[in-house]
Amino acid sequence: MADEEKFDVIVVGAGLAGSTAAYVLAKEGLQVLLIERGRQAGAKNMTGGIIYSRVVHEVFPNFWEEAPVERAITSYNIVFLGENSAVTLNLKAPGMGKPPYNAFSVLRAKFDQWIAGKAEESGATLVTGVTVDELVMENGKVKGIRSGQDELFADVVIDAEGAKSLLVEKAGLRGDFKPEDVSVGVKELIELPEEAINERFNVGGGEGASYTLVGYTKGIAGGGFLYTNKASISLGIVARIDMLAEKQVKVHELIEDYKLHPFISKLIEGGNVAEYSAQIIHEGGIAQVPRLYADGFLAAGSSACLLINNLFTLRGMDLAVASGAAAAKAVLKAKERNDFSASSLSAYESLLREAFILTDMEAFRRTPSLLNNRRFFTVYPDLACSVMEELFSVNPAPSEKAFKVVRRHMKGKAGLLDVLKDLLEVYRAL
Amino acid sequence: MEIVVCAKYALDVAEIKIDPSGKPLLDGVPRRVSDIDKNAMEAAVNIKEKQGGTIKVVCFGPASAKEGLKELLAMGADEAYLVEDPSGGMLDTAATVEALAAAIQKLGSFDLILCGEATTDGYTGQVGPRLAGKLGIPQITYARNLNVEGNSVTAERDLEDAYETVKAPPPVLVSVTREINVPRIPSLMAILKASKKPMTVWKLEDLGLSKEKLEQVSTLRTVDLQGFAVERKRVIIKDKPVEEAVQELISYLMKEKALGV
Amino acid sequence: MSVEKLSLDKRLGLNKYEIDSESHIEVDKELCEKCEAKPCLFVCPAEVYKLEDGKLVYSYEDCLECGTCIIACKGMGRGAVNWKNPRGGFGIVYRYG
Amino acid sequence: MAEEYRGIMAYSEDKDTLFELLSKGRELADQLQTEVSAVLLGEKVEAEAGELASYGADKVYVVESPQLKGLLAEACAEALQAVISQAKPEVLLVGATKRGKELAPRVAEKLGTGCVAECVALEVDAGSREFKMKRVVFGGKVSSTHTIAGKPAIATIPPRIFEKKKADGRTAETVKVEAEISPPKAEVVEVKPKETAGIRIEEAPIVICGGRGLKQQEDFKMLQELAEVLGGQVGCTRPIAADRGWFPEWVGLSGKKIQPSLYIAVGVSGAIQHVAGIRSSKIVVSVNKDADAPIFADSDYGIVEDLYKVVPALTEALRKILKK
Repeated sequence: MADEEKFDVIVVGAGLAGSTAAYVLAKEGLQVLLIERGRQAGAKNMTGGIIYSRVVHEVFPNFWEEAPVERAITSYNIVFLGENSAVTLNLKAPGMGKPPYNAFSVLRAKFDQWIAGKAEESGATLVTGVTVDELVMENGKVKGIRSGQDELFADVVIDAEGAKSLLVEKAGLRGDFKPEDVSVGVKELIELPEEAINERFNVGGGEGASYTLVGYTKGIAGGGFLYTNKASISLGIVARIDMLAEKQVKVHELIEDYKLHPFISKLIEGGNVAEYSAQIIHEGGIAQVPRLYADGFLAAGSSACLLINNLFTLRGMDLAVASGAAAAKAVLKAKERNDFSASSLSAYESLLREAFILTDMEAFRRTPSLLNNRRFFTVYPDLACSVMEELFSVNPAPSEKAFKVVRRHMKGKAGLLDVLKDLLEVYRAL
Repeated sequence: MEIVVCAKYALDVAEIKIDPSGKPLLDGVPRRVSDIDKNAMEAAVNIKEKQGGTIKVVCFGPASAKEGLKELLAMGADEAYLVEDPSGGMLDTAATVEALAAAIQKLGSFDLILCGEATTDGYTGQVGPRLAGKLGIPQITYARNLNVEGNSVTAERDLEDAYETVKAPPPVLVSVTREINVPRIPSLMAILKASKKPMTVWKLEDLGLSKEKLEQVSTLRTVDLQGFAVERKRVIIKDKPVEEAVQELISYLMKEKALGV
Repeated sequence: MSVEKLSLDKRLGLNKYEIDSESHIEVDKELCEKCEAKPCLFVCPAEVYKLEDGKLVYSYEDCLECGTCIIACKGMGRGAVNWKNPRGGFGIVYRYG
Repeated sequence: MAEEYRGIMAYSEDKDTLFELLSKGRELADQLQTEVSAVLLGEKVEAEAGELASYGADKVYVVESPQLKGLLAEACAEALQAVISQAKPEVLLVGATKRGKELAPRVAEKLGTGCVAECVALEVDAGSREFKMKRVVFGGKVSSTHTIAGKPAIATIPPRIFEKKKADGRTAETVKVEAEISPPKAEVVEVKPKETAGIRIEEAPIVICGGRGLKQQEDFKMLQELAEVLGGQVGCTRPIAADRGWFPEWVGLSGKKIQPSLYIAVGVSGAIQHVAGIRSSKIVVSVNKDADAPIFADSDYGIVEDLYKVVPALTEALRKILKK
């Protein structure tokens, strides 16, 4: 039985990283088993982001023609939320609404089924509704997986189980996550008619908007996001776990407060909440990335903490696809040598560099510390709003020069020196 | 023992939405194996484990029902048969039984037919008794336990006010309740093994039937579907002496005829 | 038309769950009782963990399987929460995600 | 062909249900200007015929046979089939007890007609003589209305859907039907009556559910008393069973899903997973001293008050009214 069921590769998790790895490997003729614990692929997945197109296009050329994407993002916004007002930086980029596109909004329950379907089409065996409990180890080497009473063996196990990365921990590749390195994101999926979205967000059919929201989080490091899907809006908030616990703030209440902010409520008005979801997000950047490989083992996607947050964009899904492909290529190389040891699989790391994943993460290695600077979430969004408000209000009083207004509003909240230091920090980080 | 399990790939009722006008939205509702049919499959597997035999699972439903049949194969069925329903689920239980009976007869001899007491979507509970009637075999419905010994099938029926033990010689049809067992969750190995088990898809014509024939036996017409908005009345009694509050509650309940008086 | 806040219960009620009769969460009661911080009470986006008469109770049925509690409990509490993935197919089922 | 079928026929082995069906049948028959008949099946049942007239029966068909011992579906179906081919009613109402629910479809199959299971409302159009039968489907979310093209139209009707009404001064003609009934292949080996406490909570018409508001296990006796007076069952919420271990099973999405006609939540806060398990209850009553408890939003009637005061008072008051 066990011999008959020996696979070349077992992939844990039919999300973006896992399905991509399985797809690439099966296409090359390897016997691949792709195991998903949800009833179907995507059942356990949620995203607070958009998927950047370029990297995905490399693995699945012109994927937008068949994949269930929601909208091509052509309007990019950064919004600083004050108490009652908002300052918005907006990029309108109609060019990004054409192939090869820049980014799409997606809903994972659908998108992941598509990509898992691609893996199946290419010959991978997809098994859903099965939880992998343990790795089977022998002398420190990964030999397979255990699910309930069943043990199944493979030359390599690719772990793509997602952000909790329980197997990576069990493989001894990472220590405990620190609450200050991890945020929890919650999201509400708000249904709105397609036409209402086109009109409200001033986008053409098939085009959409993305918003990165800063401020209005009760001083908790984090922020919000809002994306347009075809006939719904994804509204979410991300907050650091340590700060939530310290300040005893509940993230599910933060998002409700958020909905009442005039800037946001105008965008979601009349919509019906259809789903409430949550997920953790690794904010530690490159420093948090665990060892990516061991004997007979590779970690990909958010299981390997691959995520880039440069304050403007949050990239996770395209990194998942790219790392899944890189993991597959590393296995293919190892297969040529018939050597699945850690050193043989270490090619994975250079492949991740070639795909600019680790290099990009290194480039933004300082951004996580920005998240430690509370002024970015408390003082500056308010400051931006109140200064702009004053500059644009016309009062029967003598006008001040803009810089003076800024100074006055800063009083007691942030010193000039702080601001200069913070600007330098931003400059270095980005 | 030759066992046939009848299973439905039923609408997932949790996924049925009601539109603002009160009409249920049934297009595109995902399906799943009706829960109680899994109890029937578990009962079949338990018998097979004790005394050997074969388990064939038969389903009348859409092509997508293959997904559900895979699950039942993984639970322990040996062979799966799908009779494709060309009507999109518009036929009544008489048509279902016509198709199931034809399929079962084509499979040859059997000792025991097992099914759930009812399906989780329509919940008519008619297919079992109709099928037994059509095949002219005895039926034991609402079985909360089941024993096969030698040449007899014994089951304890869960009736309103009594447990009734009924014995019958094969071939017999037994419908089971949820209480009879806890259906197993297929293991990884079982799922992998199941992917190699035979699954046969039959068109009605393969069974000597036709869509017209089924439409003819299907005499039930659905003239209206209306969603319920379960809005509670939310009558709250407060700041009153206990006796008074209790009396007020009782008078509401009597008006609602909720007390049987 | 104005936007209204939704209670957490309402929101959880919108979700689809396949509920297992077995809990995938276990809490070491002794360790938990020694924990003063009880970060789980604040960080869980589904408020799975609650205090009742000073004792921690948890309703695993509501779990969104994000993993926040594991990190908070280990990092800021006593590591009393033992969380594993629900059995295959059980737990939250996202329809949109 | 279809014109041959006339009249309303009712059958249930449960007397009260049969009276209810006859009462409803009378109403329909008056509308259609036709007859109501009742069916009695058993080894020796003719004596029971007299009583049926007073609920509206014009005729009582009696089938007596040793084969009908134990009321096995195989035999009852044959007997009922024989009555129907003789009497040719346009509609057959069968009490939706479990025996009725397994009998009606078997008969329908034999006669090649349709059956609406667990019908909760029944109307007839006097002109077209078409019966509209309503039932609840999709886990209580949707009501569907059906007509049946076959003859007779058959419906099973749960107990207590229709009121039983005495129609005094009527007499009914008793018609004995000689039916050839094959000996049933199944046989009843044993019948164990259920104790009231043995009724499954999913089937209990009334459920009293205790929540975290109850301070100790003994306090459930108080709920038990209320349940006895009402003829219901006691259940609990998950924390009571899972955290405190006072009960083996609980009501809720992860436990028992129930659909009683009356559900009384005592000291239950109303967590969403619990409420989802009682959603199909007809009437929800809650008692909780916390006016903000979410359960009140999911209740038809609520009393904001200490349960330790309300429950004994309610039990006493109901005992007087229900004379128990």
